[in-house]
Amino acid sequence: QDNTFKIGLILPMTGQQASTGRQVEAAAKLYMAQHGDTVAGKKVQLIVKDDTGLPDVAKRLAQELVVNDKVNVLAGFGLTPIALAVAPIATQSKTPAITMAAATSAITQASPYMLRSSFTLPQAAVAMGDWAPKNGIKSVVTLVADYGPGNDAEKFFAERFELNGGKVIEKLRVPLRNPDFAPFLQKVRDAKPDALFVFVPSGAGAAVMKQFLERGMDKAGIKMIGTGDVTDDDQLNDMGDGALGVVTSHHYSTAHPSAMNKKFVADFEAANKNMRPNFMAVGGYDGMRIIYEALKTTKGQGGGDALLAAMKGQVFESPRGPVLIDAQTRDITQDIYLRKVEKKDGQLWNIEFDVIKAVKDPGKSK
Amino acid sequence: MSELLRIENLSAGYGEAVVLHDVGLALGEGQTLALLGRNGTGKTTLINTLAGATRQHGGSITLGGAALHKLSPHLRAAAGIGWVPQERNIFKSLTVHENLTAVERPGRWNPQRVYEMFPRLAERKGNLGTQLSGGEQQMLAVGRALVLNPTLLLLDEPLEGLAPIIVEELLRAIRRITRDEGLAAIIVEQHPQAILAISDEAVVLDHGTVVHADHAASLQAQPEVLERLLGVGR
Amino acid sequence: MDFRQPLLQKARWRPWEYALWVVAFALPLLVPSHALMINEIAIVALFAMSLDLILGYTGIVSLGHAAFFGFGAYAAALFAKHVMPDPTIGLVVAIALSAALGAVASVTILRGSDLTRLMVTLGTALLLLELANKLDWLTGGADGLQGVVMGPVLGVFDFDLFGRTAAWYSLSVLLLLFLLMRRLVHSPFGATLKAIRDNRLRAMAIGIPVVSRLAVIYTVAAAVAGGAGALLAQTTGFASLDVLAFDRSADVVLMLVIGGVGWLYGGIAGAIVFKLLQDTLSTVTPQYWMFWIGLILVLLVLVGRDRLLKPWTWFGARKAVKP
Amino acid sequence: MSDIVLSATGLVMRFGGITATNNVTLNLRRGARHALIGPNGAGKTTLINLLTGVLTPTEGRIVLEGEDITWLAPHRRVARGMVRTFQINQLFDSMTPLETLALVVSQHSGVGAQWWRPLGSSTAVAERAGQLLEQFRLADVAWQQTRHLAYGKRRLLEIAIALACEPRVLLLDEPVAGVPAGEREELLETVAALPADVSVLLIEHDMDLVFSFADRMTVLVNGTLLTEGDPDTIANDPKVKEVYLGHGAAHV
Amino acid sequence: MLTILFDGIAYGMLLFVLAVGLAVTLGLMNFINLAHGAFAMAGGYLTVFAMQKLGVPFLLCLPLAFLVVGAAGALLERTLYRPMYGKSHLDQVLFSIGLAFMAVAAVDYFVGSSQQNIHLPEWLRGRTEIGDGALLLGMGHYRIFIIAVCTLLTVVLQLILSKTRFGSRLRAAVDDPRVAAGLGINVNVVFLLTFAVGSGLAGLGGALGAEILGLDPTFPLKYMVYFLIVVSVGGTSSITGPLLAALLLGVADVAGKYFIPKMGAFTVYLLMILILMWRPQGLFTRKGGK
Ligand SMILES: Nc1ncnc2c1ncn2[C@@H]1O[C@H](COP(=O)(O)OP(=O)(O)OP(=O)(O)O)[C@@H](O)[C@H]1O
Ligand SMILES: Nc1ncnc2c1ncn2[C@@H]1O[C@H](COP(=O)(O)OP(=O)(O)OP(=O)(O)O)[C@@H](O)[C@H]1O
Ligand SMILES: [Mg+2]
Ligand SMILES: [Mg+2]
Repeated sequence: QDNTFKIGLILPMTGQQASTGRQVEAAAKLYMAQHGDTVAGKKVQLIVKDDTGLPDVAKRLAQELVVNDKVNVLAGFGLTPIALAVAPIATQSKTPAITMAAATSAITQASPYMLRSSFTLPQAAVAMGDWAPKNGIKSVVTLVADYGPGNDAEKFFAERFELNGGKVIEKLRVPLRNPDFAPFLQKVRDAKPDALFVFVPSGAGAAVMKQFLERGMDKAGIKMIGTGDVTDDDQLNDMGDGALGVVTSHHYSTAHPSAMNKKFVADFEAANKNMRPNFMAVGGYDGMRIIYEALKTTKGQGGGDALLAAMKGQVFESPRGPVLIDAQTRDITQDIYLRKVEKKDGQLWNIEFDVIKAVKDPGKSK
Repeated sequence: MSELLRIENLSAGYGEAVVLHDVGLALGEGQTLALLGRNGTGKTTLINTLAGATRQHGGSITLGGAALHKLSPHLRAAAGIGWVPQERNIFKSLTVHENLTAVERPGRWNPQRVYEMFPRLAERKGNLGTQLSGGEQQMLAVGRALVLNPTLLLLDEPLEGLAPIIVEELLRAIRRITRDEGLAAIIVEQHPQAILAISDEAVVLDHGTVVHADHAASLQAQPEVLERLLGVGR
Repeated sequence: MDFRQPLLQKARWRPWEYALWVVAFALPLLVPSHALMINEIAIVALFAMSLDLILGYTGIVSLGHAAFFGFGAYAAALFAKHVMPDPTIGLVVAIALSAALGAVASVTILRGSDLTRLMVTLGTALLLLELANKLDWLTGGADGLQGVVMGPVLGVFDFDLFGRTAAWYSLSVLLLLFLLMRRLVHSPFGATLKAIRDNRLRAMAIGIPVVSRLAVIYTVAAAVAGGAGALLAQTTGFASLDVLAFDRSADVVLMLVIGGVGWLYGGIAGAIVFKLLQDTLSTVTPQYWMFWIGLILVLLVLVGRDRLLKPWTWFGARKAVKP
Repeated sequence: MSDIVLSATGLVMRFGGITATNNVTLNLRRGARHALIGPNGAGKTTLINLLTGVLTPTEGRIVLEGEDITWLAPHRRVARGMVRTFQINQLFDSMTPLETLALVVSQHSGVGAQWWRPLGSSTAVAERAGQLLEQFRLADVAWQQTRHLAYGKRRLLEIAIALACEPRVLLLDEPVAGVPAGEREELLETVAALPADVSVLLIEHDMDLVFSFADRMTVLVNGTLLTEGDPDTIANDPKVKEVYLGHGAAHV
Repeated sequence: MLTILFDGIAYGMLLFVLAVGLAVTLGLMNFINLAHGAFAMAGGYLTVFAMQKLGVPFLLCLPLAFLVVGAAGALLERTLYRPMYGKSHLDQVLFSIGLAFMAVAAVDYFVGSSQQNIHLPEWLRGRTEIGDGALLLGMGHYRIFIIAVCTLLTVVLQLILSKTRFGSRLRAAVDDPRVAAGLGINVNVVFLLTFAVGSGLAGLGGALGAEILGLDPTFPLKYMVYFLIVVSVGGTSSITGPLLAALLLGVADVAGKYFIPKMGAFTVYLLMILILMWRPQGLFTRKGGK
């Protein structure tokens, strides 16, 4: 009993966001397989719970994990409201909580025990806002899914883009469950911008891409740019050649050319057939790393506060590149890459061609 | 005249409940049988059993030499049963015309002839079943059974709700059809007098068993028996 | 012959009912580790019962009952955040507001077939959801409404991390509203609802004001659903868009039908069965629990609710034939 | 003129192309035993539907006890004492006859909207319901679900419901259809025995019953009023014979 | 402008193919089959696999999806669905949503939860534009194809229902199965055929729609609401009703989102509620149907 170290992983395993849960869980398990399940003399145990996408369920699960299972760390959280719902539990019970997937800026401010191993949308969006004007894109229409992350992406991209002298002609928001993108894309086409900036949840990316091509928008001289969610590595291969040439900004690509990443990808694919690790997976993987290292540092002694202290300020090499857990904001500071979809060995990849170093979450700086 | 219908040792009912016990009767071709009895004695149940709409527990039914009780309901129509259910059960989402054509089988009777017999229906051809007046629904139910071109017509209180003048006509028509076209019929009625006059045979049910079977004419001549069996003597 | 006793028989409390409630209130003590689950079940049971008022007793199908649940949740959360943190007052306010919304929305369900009602109610809930999404300055939009701090219940009992206060609070509200609803369904008023369900034409022809009865019961159901939503918001300390979502409405219909409609305890039974199943299955197989829930639903209908719950009838001899 | 309880003037009802009621005027006297006859599809049921508010007339006016009720909601007409039965049974299938009658009686003794006391808590209500059950021979099936009753019993319940409403004006649409010959008279006698100031309008195709019951008759044909008069005049009217009664002796 | 109209029509037509099977089972058979989307999903996955693994050409996949899913529907009808007809609507909801849940989880288990993509043949991928300025009409070839298939389908279905007795026999069997059987209608066969065709149509719809709507295991639940909207607004007594409703909704949705994107999904829901309150039986019911 005393010798176990429990991690409560709250993830969406069914429903719309199921693939997020799948990636994070697979990566977390991979990390444990690679690094063993005994750390500082403690046996690490992973308890996975399906939050079904409901914050109240997630909150109850978190509460039960803390009270009944006595977990040492909470982690996971596929959606912003879920992370926010769990935050008070983390505070009350002094349990460190690691957001491995959700990407709104505000999450880490909701509790002093909340850290992040994923990314924030502003990080990615701002990078694109810097890159685009320098590369011949002067006017843009934004098209984002109408929910938290989408609104964040729109806001931060547009601000930075206009600051750099670009012009946002129109801001479109599409409902989350939108069956047909035709009217929005037609509107974009009629507005004739240099590029279309897209943020939609990963599943819908393919649909947008297809209809973008079908509408002949590339031929009309409109480029497609966005944050990395649109060209999700997990889906990319299925999107077909239409995706070629799409430029996105993101913190992780499966094709990231580092030895560490190569091993990560190879091991991941070996353990999970038909799955490519995407940015969700790397969030889960690094989250586990943070927990393991904190456990080593504290030698299994001390409670949540000790763990938290050991988590803050970690600097390490991730499959995505160098990262730092900012001790002050508990948020992640990382490199953001600009990538272009290219074909290699008959498969599509997000190939990185530019990098903006050590990007802090811009949401915090204001 | 050869035998058309023979029922032996029939017991039937609904679900687990048995309503008819050991019922037996026989009917010749082109004959008309009046089925009488107080309320709730099982007249409708007997008619429905012939049509295959109840649960049969035992006994046999032969129609023209074929074992009717072995057939599933929809095949009984092909075997020659034409059913007018007590509650008429007009198909409510079909028009009058569709009610007829949906079940029609080739033979002497077709919708056209039904319209000739009930001109009222011809005027309402395009109306939905539920938009008919009570009497019109009754006419349609009879017409619907006729276009099946049956050899045995089962009429469960067919006169209910019809205007006297139509009742007269219908009785005459039934008489004519049975005589000229060789159709046999079983008619359930609340008015024994009206129906005995056009029937050949009569059967009285009580508590699910046959308590009296006779020629219609002789039963009609014995008002005291009617009084005893049915509680009406007129 | 005395016809009064048999009429009153139905409304009488049975011994097992007392036992049930005693056990329910003892549960947070008996299994303190599951107090949160008990709280959640009490809330959805109340929600399911409110649906039963319109679905089971009046025959109005609704796939949008979450509209009121969610409205109550937001009302309670906003009240606590902006006006005062007292839970009981917040609850009453939320119930009153939900009732008002129900009264307005009742115009949509007065006419039409099952399918029409299904869609109109669904549409109403979806509209409300969109609205809550758009009004993000008020509701927090997709991120949910944060920063709700609840005061102690009755000024004495603080909400604890173990969820015991929450469980007792919700159970008490459940019992209170249950008592009212139980009265209602056994009264002449309740009987007129069943009459409307069975045969609207005849109900009108014996002088029942059908339209106003429908409006009243829809309002009551909305109020109770709003109360359930308020409990959720108060005991979890936040409200987010999913309280209005389609899945909420669909789940509560499932629960109610599992437990049996037209029987207030059906809501409770369904809530218990559904939530426990979901919880156990999703612990055992987080990815594929839906399959097993689906299978159970299918079996439930195929085998029959009664037979499934009474295994001894599976092999028993057929009932003796009565003459 | 206050002798007229219910009066309909110039009623017209069209269904699409069909004119089911064509300029019908009908007056019902207080305490009348009035019969409405006519061929199938003449518009009798439609007329009742208009009077009770199930349908709203295309044209015309309906006055009950001196008050225009043409636009009044159906349930309010019931509250004013106008009650009907249906040609096709309209019952509350999931309730028992006892519950049904208790409900109807409650509704009419003004406690229909009461929600805090159980149905039947009022002794008067339970007694009246029991009385009706006995009167209509439903006492032995009082606890069975209505949906499982035999047709004849359902028919009796249909009429019992109407009487439970304490009608001042009673409209009966073929009340005895499906009731066996022996019991028909008895049933109509129950109706005839209603207090003398209750007015009854009866639709029926069984001429024996109609002539023994009615003191006045109206004949409707094709939606139009053919004639009105006392039973003898009607019985001997050649037009009525031609379109409705027939000449034969099918009904003795 | 014209392009928007065109896109709306194509979208409406697509909704129609997806919902028409439901209109058949729900409208004509009065059976609430919430697993309808699962049949559509089956058609979609079948197409993806036939194309990717077996190299079957897309055009051939469509009839294949119809037939295979139809056959599966027939099998399920015989084994599972038949006892459901007599049950209450609520039991039907419970049962069919249970099936949908099982389908969702099963597909997830066997195929995985990620989005599947259909790779259309080249000739369906292009786009034709005529006119210019306000009258510019841009037509995606795939959308033209959808419109063509749907038109054909509508005509065929309409002919079957109006020119044969099948339609009226079916409705008779639904109205009163006991009496219909007693009057010589083989109720079981009628239902079996109808159900098979209904699920076949769903399969076809899924195959056609996967390209535009996307395809993942949550498909049956995600779009169920849309199917129900089409059927309820269209009324359940004919084929043309849902068609017109689908077109109306398609055009309204597309136009609404184009001209007032802020309204988002409001347009469709509001339209539906207003229509249903105005005509509770649906916009296009059989005349006189009460
Ligand atoms: N669907 C049913 N389920 C169970 N019992 C039934 C059903 N229908 C009828 N019965 C019972 O069967 C018995 C016979 O009913 P049936 O309808 O055959 O009588 P009937 O002679 O036709 O009466 P009526 O003159 O009223 O039409 C009655 O006691 C009735 O209660
Ligand atoms: N909703 C409707 N739509 C169209 N036509 C209708 C509708 N209701 C009734 N009708 C027609 O109006 C006419 C009058 O019907 P009504 O039911 O009043 O006749 P009735 O005099 O009661 O006849 P019966 O003696 O047969 O009951 C009938 O021809 C009927 O077809
Ligand atoms: Mg009978
Ligand atoms: Mg009539």
